[in-house]
Amino acid sequence: MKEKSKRTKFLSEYSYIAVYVIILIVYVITNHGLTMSGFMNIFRHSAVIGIIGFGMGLICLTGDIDLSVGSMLALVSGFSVVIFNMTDNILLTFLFAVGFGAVCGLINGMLVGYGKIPAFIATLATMLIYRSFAQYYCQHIDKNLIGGGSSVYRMANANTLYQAMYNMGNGKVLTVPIVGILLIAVTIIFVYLTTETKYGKQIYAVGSNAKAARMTGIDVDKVKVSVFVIAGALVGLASFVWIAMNASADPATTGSSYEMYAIAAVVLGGISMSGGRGKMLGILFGAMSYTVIDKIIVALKMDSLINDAIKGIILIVVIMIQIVSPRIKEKIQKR
Amino acid sequence: MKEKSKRTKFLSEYSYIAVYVIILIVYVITNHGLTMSGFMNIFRHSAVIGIIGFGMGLICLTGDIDLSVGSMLALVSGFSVVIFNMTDNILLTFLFAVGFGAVCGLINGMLVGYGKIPAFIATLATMLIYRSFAQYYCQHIDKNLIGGGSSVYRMANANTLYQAMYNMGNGKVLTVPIVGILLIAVTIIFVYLTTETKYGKQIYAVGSNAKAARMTGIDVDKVKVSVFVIAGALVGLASFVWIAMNASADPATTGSSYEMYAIAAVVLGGISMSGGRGKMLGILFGAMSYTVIDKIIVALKMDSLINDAIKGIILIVVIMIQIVSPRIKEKIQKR
Amino acid sequence: ATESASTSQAATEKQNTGESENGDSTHIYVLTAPEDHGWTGSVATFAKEKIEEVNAAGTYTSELITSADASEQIRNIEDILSKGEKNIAIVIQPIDDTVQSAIQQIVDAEIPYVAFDRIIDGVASSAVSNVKGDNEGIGVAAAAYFVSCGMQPGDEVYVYEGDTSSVTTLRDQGFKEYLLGNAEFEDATIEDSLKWTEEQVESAITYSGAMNWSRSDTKTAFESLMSDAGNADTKWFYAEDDELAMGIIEALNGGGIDETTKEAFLANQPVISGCGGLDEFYGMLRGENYTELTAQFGGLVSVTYSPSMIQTAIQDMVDYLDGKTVPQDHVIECENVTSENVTEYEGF
Amino acid sequence: MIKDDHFGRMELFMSLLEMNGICKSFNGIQVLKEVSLRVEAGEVHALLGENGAGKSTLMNILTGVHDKDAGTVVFDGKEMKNISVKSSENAGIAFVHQELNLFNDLKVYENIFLCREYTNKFGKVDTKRMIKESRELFEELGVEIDPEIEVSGLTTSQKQLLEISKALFFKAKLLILDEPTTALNNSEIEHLFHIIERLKESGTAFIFISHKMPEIFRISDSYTIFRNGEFIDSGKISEADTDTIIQKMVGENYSSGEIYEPRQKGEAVLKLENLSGEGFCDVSFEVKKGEIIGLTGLQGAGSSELLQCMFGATPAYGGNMYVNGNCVPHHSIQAAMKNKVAMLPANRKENSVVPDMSILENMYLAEHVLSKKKPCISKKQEEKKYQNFKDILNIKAADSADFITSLSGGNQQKVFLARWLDTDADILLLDNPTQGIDIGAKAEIYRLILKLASEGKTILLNTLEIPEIKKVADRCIVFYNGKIAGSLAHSQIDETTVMSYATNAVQLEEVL
Ligand SMILES: Nc1ncnc2c1ncn2[C@@H]1O[C@H](COP(=O)(O)OP(=O)(O)OP(=O)(O)O)[C@@H](O)[C@H]1O
Ligand SMILES: Nc1ncnc2c1ncn2[C@@H]1O[C@H](COP(=O)(O)OP(=O)(O)OP(=O)(O)O)[C@@H](O)[C@H]1O
Ligand SMILES: [Mg+2]
Ligand SMILES: [Mg+2]
Repeated sequence: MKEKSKRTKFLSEYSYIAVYVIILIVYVITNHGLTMSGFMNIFRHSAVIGIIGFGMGLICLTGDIDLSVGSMLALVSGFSVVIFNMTDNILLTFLFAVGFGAVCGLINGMLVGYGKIPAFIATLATMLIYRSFAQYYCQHIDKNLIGGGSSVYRMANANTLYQAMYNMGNGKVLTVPIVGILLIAVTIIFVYLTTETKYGKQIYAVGSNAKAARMTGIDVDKVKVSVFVIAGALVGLASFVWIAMNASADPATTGSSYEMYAIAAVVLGGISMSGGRGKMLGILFGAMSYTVIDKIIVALKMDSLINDAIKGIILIVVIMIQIVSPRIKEKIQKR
Repeated sequence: MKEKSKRTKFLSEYSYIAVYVIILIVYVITNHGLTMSGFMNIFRHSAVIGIIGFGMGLICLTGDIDLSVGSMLALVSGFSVVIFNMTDNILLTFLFAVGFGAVCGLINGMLVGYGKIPAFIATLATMLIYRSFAQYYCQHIDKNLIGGGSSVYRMANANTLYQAMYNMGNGKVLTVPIVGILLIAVTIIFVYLTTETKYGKQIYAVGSNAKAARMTGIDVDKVKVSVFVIAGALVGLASFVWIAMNASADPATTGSSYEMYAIAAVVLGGISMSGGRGKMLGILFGAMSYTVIDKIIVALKMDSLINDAIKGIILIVVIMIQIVSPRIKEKIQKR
Repeated sequence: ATESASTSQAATEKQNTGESENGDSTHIYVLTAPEDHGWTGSVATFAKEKIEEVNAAGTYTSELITSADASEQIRNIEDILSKGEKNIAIVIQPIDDTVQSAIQQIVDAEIPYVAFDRIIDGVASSAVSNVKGDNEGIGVAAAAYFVSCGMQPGDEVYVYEGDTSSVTTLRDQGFKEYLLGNAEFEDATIEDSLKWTEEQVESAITYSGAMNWSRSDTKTAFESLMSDAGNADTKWFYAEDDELAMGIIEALNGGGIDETTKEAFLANQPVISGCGGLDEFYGMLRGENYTELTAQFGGLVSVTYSPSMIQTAIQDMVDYLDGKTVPQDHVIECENVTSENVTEYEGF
Repeated sequence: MIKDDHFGRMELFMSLLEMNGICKSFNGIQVLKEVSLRVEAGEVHALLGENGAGKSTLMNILTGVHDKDAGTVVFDGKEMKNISVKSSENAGIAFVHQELNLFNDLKVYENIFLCREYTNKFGKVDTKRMIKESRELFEELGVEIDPEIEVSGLTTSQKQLLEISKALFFKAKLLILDEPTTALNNSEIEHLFHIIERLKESGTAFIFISHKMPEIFRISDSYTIFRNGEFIDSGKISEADTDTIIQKMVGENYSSGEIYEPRQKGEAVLKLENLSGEGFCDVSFEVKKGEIIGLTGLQGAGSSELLQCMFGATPAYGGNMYVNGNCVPHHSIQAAMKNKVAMLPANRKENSVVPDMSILENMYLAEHVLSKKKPCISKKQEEKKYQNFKDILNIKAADSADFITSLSGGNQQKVFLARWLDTDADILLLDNPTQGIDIGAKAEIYRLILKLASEGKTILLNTLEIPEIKKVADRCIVFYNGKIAGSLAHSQIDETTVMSYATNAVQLEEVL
């Protein structure tokens, strides 16, 4: 009896893994097999959205949302390109990206935590602001700083470290892409942060019952601000990954709709949008599931106008499997 | 004391009106005056988003969200054009629009209410699906049915009632636009529905405390489904208004980002996104405020790339005024 | 509608002369699409440049209004009209066909306007001029280039689409129409022996769906496509924008594709087309970058579709207000830019 | 209740409610084992048992909140199958839950009439009539609540009164009151009992769940006792006595003797100087190290608000609080905690329960705030400490990793007590700490409080149960209308004296 209930618990808590495996199998079938590098590409292509997803996940755990992550990606990666072009220094670029991301996150956090503006509208506003800045400065900055491009921030390939940077974004260690390793590292850090630290527990408490959390001495506003800052820093990290992978950032298109993708990854990873429930590990699988769904659509070669419908239906089916299956199992077990 | 507290209460409950007036004044100044027809345009231009906003507002009152409203507008208005072209009958077109909208809303509602899928992800999926269908059928339907246009659903102006329909969307009664009158009518209905009916109280109860609502015997799932259906029907009504105003619907662009605008209108109208709090009357003012913000930006004649930043900043300032001002007043009054 | 068009033309002429009498300078509103990807962004940039020029010249004043979507554009037009200003003129890039009703209001208010990029049939006849780059022409030109590179009826073609709007539809259509023998490129249709059948067009062409005009989306999608080694056989890649084409190039340059698949793909001597005039793409044609890669291609082309056409549109309006005659149908033909003629073109 | 139809004769012989062989398991753990319950029309039936005995669960089954695994329910002569909240309500059962189930965003009268609004023939709700009848209801029940304000503005006790009023308003055949008096004072309780008696005469039956023995003997006619999910006994109250009932509940002998002993007290460690805040003003007093102070007063007296303000949960308008001579900044819980002040708040569900977290995590949250210098968690150590508290407080829980919401109300309360004991605070502010705790455990907690005090902890205990104060407090401070009305030494504490101060019958003599 006890054993059985443990297995059900596992299935209901880790159903995102089951879901990922199912999606992966569908992909392998529709794609007529999958090579090693095809498999590794899933990691590569999940890296940016996965890293952003962890930040979004923390925010969702506190019961908020951040719509500005995509615009922030455009702004931070654009400015990071400028810093790279100016300094020709990878470490400085990295520090700038993470730091600037954290500052953008701090602005969101202050609006939500101390300004008491609903997160949805506060980050909708900063979503407009950040992208607008990214686009404006791209046009109003010395052309050399944006690598000579007219409407894109481009890494100057004259820089001595250009190739090193590009290799970081596109290279592999043995067969594993470097950015994939980074994604795994971020996963480990955030799983640890949320399960093994006091701060992690406070995040859950704030999302679960903010009033009770406050009465235990947790500084609820500070926790809210802090998750936005962390999410911003992660967007900064993702920006660094982005420019290493793409060598440029287009302020108009980079990261557009990424807030939706990130949220989809978070929800596919089993995190509740009303706060307090879910596991960080889920986000890794959620992001990969989302990536694979896109790949399935490429592999299906349907009429392009119907692609989005297919994607929507897959999303619903997947979430259904994830949400409904543990409930059905529970019912069956009861009989 | 009592008098004073009543005034504060009024200010905090109806701060959206104050905010609207402030925005309007800013507009009149930046626009160097405002003609009567310019003022009436505010109604006209708020009609579609306002009508959609009431549906979104009901959904927000229950604590959910609907991201599919914009895509639904594209799908319903596209198909309504087809019905109009087929039947040349305004009443039938109207009934179809509202009915089909309700069906689309029902699908959302079923997924959220009975499927227990988080509203954010369920309606994200249907957002993809509805627009995709709108685009797909536009290409795969008899060209005559879409008025001969290649990628747009166009009302056949050979139809005898074409002009009547167009006049409805663009005409005026005395100086007031017909669609503006419609918007006011919808406002009255929904203010009544939420404040004066049993059903309205249940919506608030569900959003305020779903568990307690269940224990009171409210069929929470049914209420959730019903608000999505009503929201769908309202999108249907908005679709009818849309085609009457524009005589066509472009499945790729009609209603895109309208979910954001509608939510912005709802929040500007003082409705809490976590459910249970807010007034329908606020949405009328919220929608008009949002419309006027757009107009201010045009009047400001800034660099177009910085427009969105200005808009974001205005949004934050406006929400700040609305949220913070009653709190400050309360504090001052206490001393 | 045609009736009102002709009367309005008469009216605008009247206004035109009236303007020169009282000397009030006409204000030209320029309304463009959102600056949401490289090409439309450049339209706005070029427009701003031209507007500065017009303002500097002093005869007329001008301003730019970009709109996020069609209904916002409609609202902006209605607000302009509601001011009831005299002596205004409008240059508009309609975001989609729903803007027709608003343009009709412009016509009804007897204000001269130039339509740019998207020509809406219902009101085209009442415009001062319709300046359009030829979206269908892009597809036609790309198809013609592929055929000149040896594409046979029924060859697999992969199309990278920017979005799913009507622009894309037109670019798709041109491509098909040329292959079917219904469209001309440089005054010639496809040779009968190379003509495709309807079935071939339906079955051999695969469309990507929306790449959001984004290079990185295309890069990711191309890497995914190549994870199925079977797709390495595809030789013909029609990207409907230079940014998208660059995504393919970067994917081939990066580490996301199996070496064996990549070799097989390049062994086919793939042919890639872009469109727009991105200077980075022209750099490849000039042999400045990605030379190792482009050397293995069977062909590389960028179809012209310059955002600087907006300047032509504004100039048409200025010419009209100056009293010069302006051709109503102002189509700017598409041309194929290859390594041979790239020196004659300027990228953006 | 004899009806004229042909079922009438049957009803003469059948009880109003008969529950038989009810079984219920949560996650494979059986919490109700074939229990039965029989309630007659027109009686008050006390349902008794320790924390976690299964009382609330059985009531939840009767009202359709939970599904039963087995057993039958016959109400008013009809078997009820597939009970839903709605169907039990329609059958004439009203339920006041152990935890508050109110809509904070709605107005008071809207809460009362939700789903049962008066409407005219066009479906328009008759707001005026509902407000009027709410006002009449409150007058009848002697409750001072404005029907037109939002529930979020009510105090905990007002909320509980509202819950009860709501249930009383609709003349149900059976009213379930699951620990209805935990936030009420004596006169409110007495008022409630008068109403119960009146309704009883008109045939209404009551199921009354409480851990307060005097109440049970005061109001009930018969009783049923559960232990560990099993039916133990039932009978007439008139034929039973307190000790045997307690013995049956707890399962062992239980001594209810005097446990208070005078202790040596130290220096003054806590000092209030003209502290004012929402609901109280100009409060000044001093507390010595190791002292136990009982605070009490009628509804609206402000003692609960005072504790909240002292803990920094609400802003102060003026005055100061000193701990060991340090002035503690206002409105900062962190600052209070740094000064080794802890507070167990009233209204468990809103202020204490973190529903998505486990028992262990719930217990540890406050300690984590204090020990944030060490950011990582040591699970083993925490588990060890938890087991210790589990033994001391007799917490009935299967696994520390289970959700807090899987505990019975009383056991949850014990976890929250442990939450604050675990912080090693020197000054404990306990607001109604034994809310919902059973009689056996209560005695343990009183002993614990006395032990803590003798170890040098200072304790402020706000409660409405004067016997509770009598058991532990060295001194009792009585509040009236936001001000201190009187201060009584241990020997002076008794119900009548306290009440005379609380009702302002005696004016303040000595200034503290
Ligand atoms: N939702 C639940 N999930 C798991 N276990 C539960 C749940 N609800 C109650 N239990 C368990 O059922 C048992 C009975 O709980 P119940 O709430 O009925 O006790 P009670 O008699 O009302 O106690 P108290 O006097 O403390 O309120 C307890 O052991 C409790 O842990
Ligand atoms: N959030 C609030 N908003 C407005 N007034 C409040 C609020 N909380 C408490 N009050 C008011 O403060 C006064 C004291 O409150 P309260 O009844 O809780 O005192 P108390 O001593 O704790 O009484 P009891 O212990 O009987 O609950 C009351 O008049 C109450 O209406
Ligand atoms: Mg209980
Ligand atoms: Mg109180």
